[in-house]
Amino acid sequence: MQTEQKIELYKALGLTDYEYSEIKNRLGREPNTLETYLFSAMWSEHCGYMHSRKYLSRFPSGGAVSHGENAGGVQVGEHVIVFKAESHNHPSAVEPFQGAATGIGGIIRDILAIGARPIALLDSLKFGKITNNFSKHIFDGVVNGISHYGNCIGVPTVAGEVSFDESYTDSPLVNVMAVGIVKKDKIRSAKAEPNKTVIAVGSHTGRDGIHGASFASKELNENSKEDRPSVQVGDPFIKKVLIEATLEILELEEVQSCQDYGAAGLLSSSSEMVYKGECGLDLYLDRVHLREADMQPWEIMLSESQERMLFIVEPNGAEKVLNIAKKFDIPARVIGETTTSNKYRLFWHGVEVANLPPESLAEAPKYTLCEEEPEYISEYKKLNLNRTTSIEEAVKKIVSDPNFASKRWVYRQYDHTVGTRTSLKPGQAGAAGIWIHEEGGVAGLAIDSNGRQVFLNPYEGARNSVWECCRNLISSGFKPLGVTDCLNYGNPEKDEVAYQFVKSVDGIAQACREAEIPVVSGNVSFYNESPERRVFPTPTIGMVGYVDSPDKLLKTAFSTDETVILIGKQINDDSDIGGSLYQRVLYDFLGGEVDKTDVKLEKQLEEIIFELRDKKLIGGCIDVSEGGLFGAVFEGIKSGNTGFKGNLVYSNNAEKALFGEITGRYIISTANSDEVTKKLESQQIQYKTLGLCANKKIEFDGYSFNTTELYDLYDKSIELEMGR
Amino acid sequence: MNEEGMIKAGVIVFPGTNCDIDTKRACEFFGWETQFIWHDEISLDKFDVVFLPGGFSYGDYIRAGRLARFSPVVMQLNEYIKKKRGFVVGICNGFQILCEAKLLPGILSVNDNTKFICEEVGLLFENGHNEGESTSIKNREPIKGGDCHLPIAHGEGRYIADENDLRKIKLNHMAFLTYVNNPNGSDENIAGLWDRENNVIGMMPHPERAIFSETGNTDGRAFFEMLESYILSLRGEALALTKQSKKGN
Amino acid sequence: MNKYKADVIVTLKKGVRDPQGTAVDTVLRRTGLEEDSSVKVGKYFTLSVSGENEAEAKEKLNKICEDVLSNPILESYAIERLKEV
Amino acid sequence: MNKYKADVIVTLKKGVRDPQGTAVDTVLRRTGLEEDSSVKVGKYFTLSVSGENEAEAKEKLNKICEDVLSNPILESYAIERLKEV
Ligand SMILES: Nc1ncnc2c1ncn2[C@@H]1O[C@H](COP(=O)(O)OP(=O)(O)O)[C@@H](O)[C@H]1O
Ligand SMILES: [Mg+2]
Repeated sequence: MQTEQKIELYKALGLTDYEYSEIKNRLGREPNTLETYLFSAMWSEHCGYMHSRKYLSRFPSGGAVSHGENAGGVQVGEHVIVFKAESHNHPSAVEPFQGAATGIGGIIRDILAIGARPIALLDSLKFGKITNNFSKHIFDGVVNGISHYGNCIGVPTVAGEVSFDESYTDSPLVNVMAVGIVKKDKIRSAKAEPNKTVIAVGSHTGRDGIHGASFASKELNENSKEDRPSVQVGDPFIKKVLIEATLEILELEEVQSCQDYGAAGLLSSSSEMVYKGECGLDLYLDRVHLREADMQPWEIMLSESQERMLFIVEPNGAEKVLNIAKKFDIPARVIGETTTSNKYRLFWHGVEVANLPPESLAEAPKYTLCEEEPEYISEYKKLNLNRTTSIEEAVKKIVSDPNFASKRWVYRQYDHTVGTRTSLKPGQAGAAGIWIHEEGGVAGLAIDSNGRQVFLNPYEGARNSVWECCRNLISSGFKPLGVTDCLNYGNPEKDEVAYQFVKSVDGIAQACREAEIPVVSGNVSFYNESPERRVFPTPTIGMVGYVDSPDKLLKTAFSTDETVILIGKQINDDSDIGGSLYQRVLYDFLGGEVDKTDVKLEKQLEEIIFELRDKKLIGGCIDVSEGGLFGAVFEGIKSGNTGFKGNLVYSNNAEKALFGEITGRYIISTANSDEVTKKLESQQIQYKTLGLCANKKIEFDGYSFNTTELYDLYDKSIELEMGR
Repeated sequence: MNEEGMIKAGVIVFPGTNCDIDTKRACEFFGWETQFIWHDEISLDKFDVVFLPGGFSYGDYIRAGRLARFSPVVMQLNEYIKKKRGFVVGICNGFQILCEAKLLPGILSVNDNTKFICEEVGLLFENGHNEGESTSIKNREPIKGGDCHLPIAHGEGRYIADENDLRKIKLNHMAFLTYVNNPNGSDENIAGLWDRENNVIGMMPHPERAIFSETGNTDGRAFFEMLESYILSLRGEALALTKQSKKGN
Repeated sequence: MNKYKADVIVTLKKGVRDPQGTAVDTVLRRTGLEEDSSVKVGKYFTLSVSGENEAEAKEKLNKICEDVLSNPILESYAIERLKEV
Repeated sequence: MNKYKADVIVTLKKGVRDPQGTAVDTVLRRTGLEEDSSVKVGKYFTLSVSGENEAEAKEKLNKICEDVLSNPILESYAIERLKEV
């Protein structure tokens, strides 16, 4: 009877037979009920990274904060810019407002745990078609949730991306990235040392977000009559206070390390700390401050209640920590101590209820994934697009497509100026600029992804995503320094997804090596699929760059009378343009081969852009991405509120020439075209003079558009769908 | 300016305030000696100007500014104002608190579009005086409409007042800051109020975010410069007053 | 001292514009759920207070409503279901 | 078609964290207005719907409550004072 129940339990909690026998092997005994809960949480994909860990080690490491910490960072003078991206896809699909809000809360805690003050947020959002009512509801709720939480804690949301595609209808993606700053010598490690006091600071622990576990327990435990919601509810007000309290606590010499409560709450934060520190821990669960008195040990361990931090402190510093918490009116309790025992032990009213080696929890099994190329890859490659639309119609459809159109409706809801650091605001440049006044320069922040390209060619598509993000930074004047990623895929147990994942990891790793930038942090989200639909494999790339002076920033805006020049590759009849947005928008078509990044060219382009910038020869600058050549010129002149007269069609297929997407292209505007072209020629860099900025009209190759009409379509498209 | 002559600014910090650091940095840009005041403190006398900065005091739960007005320091503001010790400036959430505490007339409610709005807006900035008021700073030209752009960032910024209050506002030239293109549905385009009698100022836009050229906008300097000259003239008046009363003795 | 529990409803005064209500109206119309819903949005609280008797509790509640839960310029409140617990 | 009017009260389910309520509790305690108020904050709507009869109106209201006015995962709702107007 006993064993039968236990079998039921581990299965209900999502552990496989193999995993359960592995647990028994490691312990040399059967785990008790509580321990089974603990393993089920730590050995879940979310905490254990079982399907991905093996592959993530392929990323080039580096940066100023080592791997294994809560977030990574790059050094700028005496400071480190710390950053990390994270997904909150599944919670946002269920409760978009709280899901997105607590996503922000979670990523902020990671930055805070290093000891850094959070200074910026970015978001990468993917939804089903905007015309779909369900997608609209999720979109509205997610933006509202980010706005509510980010604005309240006073961290500006300065950049992001939003796309709409059918593939994300059932599984919207909500990826957020946080950036913080800390003096290098103030960085705190997440490693615990023995014989220290463990203090829990922050909100009361409640029954929020006890994921699979609570679900399983419903079937098992007849006593649980109430249907308890597993959605976490955030409190940005308490978070803001917790940020200030944490930064003050971390100023104390006696504080040795700090960890945030992420997925699997107290369990993962405490066990990882002692695992990394190679020591032991005794936790007294009855001392944890609870929101509901009747909570059980497993609930206390697995609760994902928001706004909590864990501190490891010299015993004589505990009082100081408690006093700071008191000043801020935040509950805090001493809940245990670290030991030299290498045992992770839990006590409940004086009784030992769990006793495990920390590494047994922390080192979840690593799985090897199938890497065989799925059939769809070669099939899609062969597909050809044979239809065309009138250019007039195509242009209007592209500028009003919500993927291309202005995202003002979104970023107007985000406080993007709080903190008085925002040097480049949303809509002004390819990347956001955050003034690092401590060092005198500006950090560039960008986040980018391209699910369509990665779907068609996981390796090259992912590699392109990294380079695209680099171009976002470079076109704004920043030198790329480091990468964070958020890898969103379907079910990795399916071969097709496994292939997409492994190949795109390789693509990212390769691109980072080529660009000589480390991957300092990241996050993986699997199972983004429903029986009907699976998301495009979507690795989101977050990047941080730097420039030493605000005078060296570049903006998108082109000005009247400036010459518009394309620098880099040109589309011809043979160019691979698979995954281009226009094909999807105009024809619902996805197929063909994606273009491959030419590393040598990219580096040349970076150099020349910076050289032209330093010589003050650039008016506006933009990299060519979604929307192609036309899209880039349009954004440049729209941003500068001017017009354009010239030529854009340089191949037989006008649509392809105008909207096709390939790598390695920038467009600049300049008041000194002679000097610029001389420079480009002397360095043998491909370029093409496209035309001139002129008022009121957009005229190219015999086509003519009224700017007022197009600008209006571009500005109002999302607003019209969503309401003011 | 010598140490003593330095303007002393206090920046009140409530739980949930998030523009405290920005406001302090702005004050320091003008060379003011600036200190944070934790909301539990009650001594304000040493400050020439007390800021209630932006943010979400007490999460702005129930209504923006409603819960913060019970903080000891807000209770103390009445005293500070009565004594005419100096200026009280509420920015964004600070403006909301001042209205909730009835230190300024009217109230701020949810934006017309029900959404948070963050953007730069054009403003009319009137450095006017009551007729007949002795104007010690005549040399300061008011910045004319549209010239002044400041960031706004609020969800509850729609200014509402009843007819009586609106009449009073007009009569006393209180609406020193008005929107060129009303973003939130405020009555009479009101973006900021100035109770000249009591030296209380409240405004939704954020001048403290528009000080440094590194962030692309320095229009907020005009507000701080104006404040500085008023503080100095208030000091002059106070000085004259003490001299007079000494003479009287 | 006894403990009393009550519900408080806070609504916008007549004549005050209700953008949140209008926003819900728009959603209901857009989704085809209702053409003409005239939604008004208010707040709902449950809370408990201590007091010697019901009158005292009521007085305390009135103060809490006026000072904290509503703003008299904009909103009116009603105390309902006051009872000892 | 007749027109019906109703009030809707939306409250958080048991066990769901109520940050607003907690903040009000803190303020009431600090100001000495009430030591232990256990405030819960909900939403209150009045709205009207059209329908052939009360049952139809009720059904419509239920749908509106579930889809728009509340999130069934976190909140429960109650329809009150439903009547023809
Ligand atoms: N979800 C978002 N949050 C904040 N800003 C956003 C978001 N989506 C887009 N933006 C901003 O809107 C501007 C245009 O976005 P997008 O069209 O995706 O840029 P690009 O095409 O240059 O990559 C950028 O400044 C971007 O940071
Ligand atoms: Mg774009």
